[in-house]
Amino acid sequence: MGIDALLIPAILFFILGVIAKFVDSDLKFPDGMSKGISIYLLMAIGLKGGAELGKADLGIAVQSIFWAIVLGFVLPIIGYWILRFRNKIDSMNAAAISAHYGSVSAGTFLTAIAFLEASKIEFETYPIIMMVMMESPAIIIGLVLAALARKRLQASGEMKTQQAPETEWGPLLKEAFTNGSVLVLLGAMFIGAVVPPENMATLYPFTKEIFMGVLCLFLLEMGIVGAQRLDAFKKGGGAYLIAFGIIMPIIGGTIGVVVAVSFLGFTAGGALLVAILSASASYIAVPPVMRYGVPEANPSYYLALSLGVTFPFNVVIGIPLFYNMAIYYQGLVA
Amino acid sequence: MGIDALLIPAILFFILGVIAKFVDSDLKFPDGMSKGISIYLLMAIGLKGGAELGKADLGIAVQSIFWAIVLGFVLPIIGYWILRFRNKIDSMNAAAISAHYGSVSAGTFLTAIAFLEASKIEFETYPIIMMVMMESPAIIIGLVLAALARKRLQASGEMKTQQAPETEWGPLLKEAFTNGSVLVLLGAMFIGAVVPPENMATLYPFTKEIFMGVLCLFLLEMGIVGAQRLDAFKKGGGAYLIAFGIIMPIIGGTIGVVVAVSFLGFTAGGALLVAILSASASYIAVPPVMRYGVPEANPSYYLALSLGVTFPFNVVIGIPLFYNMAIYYQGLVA
Amino acid sequence: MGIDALLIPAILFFILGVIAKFVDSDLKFPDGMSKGISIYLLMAIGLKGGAELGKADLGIAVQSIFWAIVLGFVLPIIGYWILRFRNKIDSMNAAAISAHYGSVSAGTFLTAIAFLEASKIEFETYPIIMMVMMESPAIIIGLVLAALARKRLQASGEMKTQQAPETEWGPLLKEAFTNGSVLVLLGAMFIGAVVPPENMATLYPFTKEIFMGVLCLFLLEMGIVGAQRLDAFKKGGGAYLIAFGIIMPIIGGTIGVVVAVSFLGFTAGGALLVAILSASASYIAVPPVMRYGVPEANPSYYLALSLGVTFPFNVVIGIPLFYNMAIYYQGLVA
Amino acid sequence: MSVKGCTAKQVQIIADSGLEPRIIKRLNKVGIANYTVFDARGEGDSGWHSGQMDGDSEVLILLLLEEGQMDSLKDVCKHYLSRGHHLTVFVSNVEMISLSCM
Amino acid sequence: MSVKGCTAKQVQIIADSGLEPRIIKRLNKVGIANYTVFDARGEGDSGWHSGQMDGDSEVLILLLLEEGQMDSLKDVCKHYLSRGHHLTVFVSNVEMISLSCM
Amino acid sequence: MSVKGCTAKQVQIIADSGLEPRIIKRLNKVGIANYTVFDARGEGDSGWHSGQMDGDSEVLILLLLEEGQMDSLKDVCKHYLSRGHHLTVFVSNVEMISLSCM
Ligand SMILES: Nc1ncnc2c1ncn2[C@@H]1O[C@H](COP(=O)(O)O)[C@@H](O)[C@H]1O
Ligand SMILES: Nc1ncnc2c1ncn2[C@@H]1O[C@H](COP(=O)(O)O)[C@@H](O)[C@H]1O
Ligand SMILES: Nc1ncnc2c1ncn2[C@@H]1O[C@H](COP(=O)(O)O)[C@@H](O)[C@H]1O
Ligand code: NA
Ligand code: NA
Ligand code: NA
Repeated sequence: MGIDALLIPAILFFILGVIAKFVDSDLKFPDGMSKGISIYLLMAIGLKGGAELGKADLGIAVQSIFWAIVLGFVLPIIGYWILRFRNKIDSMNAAAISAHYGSVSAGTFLTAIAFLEASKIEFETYPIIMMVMMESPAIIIGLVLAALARKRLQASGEMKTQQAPETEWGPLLKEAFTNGSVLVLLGAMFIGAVVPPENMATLYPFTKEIFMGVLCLFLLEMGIVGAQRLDAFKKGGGAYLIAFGIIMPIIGGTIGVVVAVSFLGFTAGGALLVAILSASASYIAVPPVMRYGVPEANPSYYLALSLGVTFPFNVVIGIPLFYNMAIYYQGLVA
Repeated sequence: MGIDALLIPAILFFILGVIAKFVDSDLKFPDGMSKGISIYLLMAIGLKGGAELGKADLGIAVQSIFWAIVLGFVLPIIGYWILRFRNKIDSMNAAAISAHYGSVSAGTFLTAIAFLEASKIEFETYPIIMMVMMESPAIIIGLVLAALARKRLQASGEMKTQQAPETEWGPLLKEAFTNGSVLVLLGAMFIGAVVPPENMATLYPFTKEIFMGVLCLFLLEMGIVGAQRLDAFKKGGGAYLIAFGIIMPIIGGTIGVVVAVSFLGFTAGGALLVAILSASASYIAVPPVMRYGVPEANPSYYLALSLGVTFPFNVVIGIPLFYNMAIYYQGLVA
Repeated sequence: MGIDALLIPAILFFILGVIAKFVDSDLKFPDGMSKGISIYLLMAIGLKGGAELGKADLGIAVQSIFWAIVLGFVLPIIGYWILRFRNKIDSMNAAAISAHYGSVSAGTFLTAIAFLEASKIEFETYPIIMMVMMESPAIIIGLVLAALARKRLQASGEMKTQQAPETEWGPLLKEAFTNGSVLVLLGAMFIGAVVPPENMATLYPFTKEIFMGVLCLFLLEMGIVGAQRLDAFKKGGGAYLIAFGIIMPIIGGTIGVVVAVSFLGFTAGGALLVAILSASASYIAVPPVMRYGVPEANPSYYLALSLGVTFPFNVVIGIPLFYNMAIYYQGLVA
Repeated sequence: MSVKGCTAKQVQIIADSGLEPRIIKRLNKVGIANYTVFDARGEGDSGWHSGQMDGDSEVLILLLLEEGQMDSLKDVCKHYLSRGHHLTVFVSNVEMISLSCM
Repeated sequence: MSVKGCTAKQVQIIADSGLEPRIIKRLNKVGIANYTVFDARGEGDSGWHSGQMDGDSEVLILLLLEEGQMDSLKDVCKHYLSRGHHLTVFVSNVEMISLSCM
Repeated sequence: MSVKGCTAKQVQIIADSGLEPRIIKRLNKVGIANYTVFDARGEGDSGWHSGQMDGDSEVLILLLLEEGQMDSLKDVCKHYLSRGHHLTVFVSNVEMISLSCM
């Protein structure tokens, strides 16, 4: 399974991108390309999720959403707690980083789907709904953690009151719910759910058939971008952070497997997807909000972690790992 | 029919884009993306039109072209006359704006085709040829109206002769016929007509199958761009202009229906397409020419009108309206 | 055959691009578009080559690679010799230009494949492997020729030692092997070879089915870019260079036909592809290396030649010419 | 309102692209309505903006201001800088070329 | 021709992107052959250029000129400005760093 | 390190985009870590950079430097210029707007 997983084109293209960076190749995507492909991928996955939603069991759907929100709130708190352990990472950076881990990476999620489809493994589609639901809670928790930390720092005199940005709750909360990727996902899901299947079918050549190919191109770019990000650790002793970027997805993925199997009754395929939602860290929706809402944190850290460490870890190791974990855990609880 | 029309994915994605802007989302397409998609759409529709041209009845084709040119000349004059009514809009802005309404919006036209295909309604393909023919006359009329107005203003002393740009007829006329969108449309149409069908077929997965999906992506972007444009009216009392942006397409569409049914003998489907050609306002080919040829006019006005008012009106209301109008009128004259 | 070749959509779109430039149209692709499409084309052709490699005869594959490397080393030397004939072109420009002709143009190669597929002519796929092999040797020879010329100029006192850039062999050689297009081609080829066919199939709608359509869009852009480049000759008497841009591909193509038929035993289809590899000049991989490695040369010359002269020559005349040459030569040696 | 005089202050603001709409709204409120924006990438004390993704791009906002507008500008900058946002702002003097200044 | 001296006039022209080829052709005619162009978006008295579509983008043309070329430049600007086109043009002094100026 | 003082040298370097990573690496070595980059196209004595393809684009690198860093900068420029590379480099003075300079 381990080696098999690596023979999935999407993952190989990701590795190609990483290699390109390590041999210091001049391979570079034009500026707008990955932004454009991201919108396409979100649109495609949203439409797919919406179409499935029509056939969904309302009970399980509601439970999935419930657990998605729980994960979105709980994971960043766990992350924060680990980062703050023995004061390793200052509280503002810890708040900003952990928000990323409560949210999700659509790219990783789609790679997991590619893995399941290539391996002809069945999976539930409720995780697509869960993905939409997990973007916002983590953002809110991240902002709350930062606001609390700021209060503490002010009280202790470490931060001057004048310096301290008041959290502009209104605009930031709004942003948690209206940022581009949430909107495209939600909108496409709604469209996928209300449009009659015959009308939908004309979109499939674009949204389904060429999907895997486009994903490969995207992962090639993500490989380059992710590997580039690692440079950020050269400057400061990032050992603790790098360890976090590997341990946190393992914890998240494990929790995801348990939730999916024990509480939602998913198959191993569906459990992998929930695990990946939990294990992955956002690199599109959350960074802009944290930049604005927690300007004290260093964006290099959270971008390097989510793109340079956790993304590659999940794509190359996490996906087969969590799938095997799900099978093992299913055996355990059965 | 009204609600049904709204269940066409392309239109729903347009509305999603409008919503994105109104909730002030940060959703943004990369800079080159809509330019690139525009070229693709023009290429695809041109090839389709060209392939049909081979099978076309020469008599009807010639008549269609004749009427396209007539519409291209007459519509801007009607528009100018309405805008100048009681001196509401100054003559330079009136000239520039009305040129846009004599020309066409390929995006609206393609949405109308999506509507017909989703509703399984037959339609003639002559309107694709008409679309190419309607770009240039309106530009010429707009420049002529501006030149006449300039003469009048100079005669009355309202504009200093030194200030007044002489219309550089040569380059501007050339531009009316060689601007990018006319060229891609004409070129693709020619290619579609001369290449043997077997050779054409290898292009269809790109130009036909993924077409509807790409159109959805395009309309999502157009929704954002259109809604953004409305801000232009916040600054100056645009009530009269906004009213024009709705009344003018209704007049144009009605004339289009009459021409299509009474003079060209088209079905309701084909009549919808002629109506949309007449009702829609250019936002790609005409603005650059007017910027250069009528620098006295304010680009905010014509872009806000064609993108912010008339495009959404046609996509959401105009398409079902004109289709029903065509059916009603056919009953009337039958 | 001549006229038939022109009825291939890809070639017609190229001509449309050339026309657009000559009528001075404002048609322009957004900045990143052709860069993005290039990556797509290299990925698609690499995957195709890799998939074929699995079925390849190892003996012929090794021979193909051998001859590719020979051509990559020999062609730039021939080119250099012609350019230096009677001292027409100074040695630094001659070195830089000839490196382009030893390398290959993927766009021309793909157009040749489009020609063969449209004409339903069989062809060997070994040339795809040859293409990858031909990028680097030419770059090395170009740098060596420049370094030798520099030594000579210094010895003769025409170039001050202080002025003369030492060739940074390390980084430049690395670049010859790690530049973006080599890497995407090699990587995709590797992926195409190792991934089991069932897993590959999900990529085909993207990499195979829409391929021809994307190629048309690319050639439209290349037509514009190529024609624009011709302006460079307006400034200096480029007659000798323009002649070179036509004679060199004829020489290269002829050598390619001989190698393919006599040494590799290819059919006329495969021979056309080898001829085009030999006849075409790089415009993606080589220019950046020459800019950096031979800064004394004028980039206008090599870009104008490869994009403005040789690319159009090959696409419009070279492809049918070399195909007929291959058939004729096969008759001769049979 | 465009610059009226024949000299102006050329202000350049480098900021995360997410700040662009916010800064422009705030400039508008203090009466600075005209601006030009360029996409950029770069590196500073707060790390590297690759320009490859939405949360990772920056912009340069160019403003031509009259001397009298500089205080308003400084207020806007102070608003962001005092909240810890990373703005790199610098000013120089330029001469305008316009019909009335030739 | 590149700047010869060790100081130069840095001229910046903001214009609708449709004017770019025209301005450059006209600059060429008066002997100004070297230029650098940046894509831009922005807002001015003539409304908003979103940069999203072809008819709705603008550019900044950067020119390094010798003092003696300024008159030619002004002629080109006057040509457009007097016809009502929206050019925003401003000038400052720069020092060149080149082998001969170090 | 960001500019500390309230005035700075604004250095602009126009170069082939292939030189961008090389120049930045070399600037880093001499202690110039902060920079901003813009994509550009243009024409010079070495021909036309259309900006349409990878080997045919250029960039403007903007540096805000302290007076004391100018010598390091000049060394980096000399390295490239003396090897025949086409760098167009020019410098002007700017005032910084920052919390400590207001
Ligand atoms: N000294 C400098 N020269 C040029 N650009 C700078 C400089 N300092 C900061 N910047 C730009 O401003 C952004 C934010 O800087 P910082 O606040 O230092 O993180 C960077 O990403 C750079 O693009
Ligand atoms: N004061 C200013 N500061 C910065 N950019 C300006 C200013 N005024 C005009 N511009 C730019 O010049 C373009 C045309 O300006 P206008 O002629 O005022 O419409 C605008 O879209 C801006 O990009
Ligand atoms: N006088 C100038 N004004 C503006 N940009 C210039 C000038 N000279 C050179 N450049 C820029 O620098 C690049 C290289 O110039 P060159 O070394 O003359 O080939 C050109 O492509 C232009 O983008
Ligand atoms: Na997560
Ligand atoms: Na119309
Ligand atoms: Na060759």
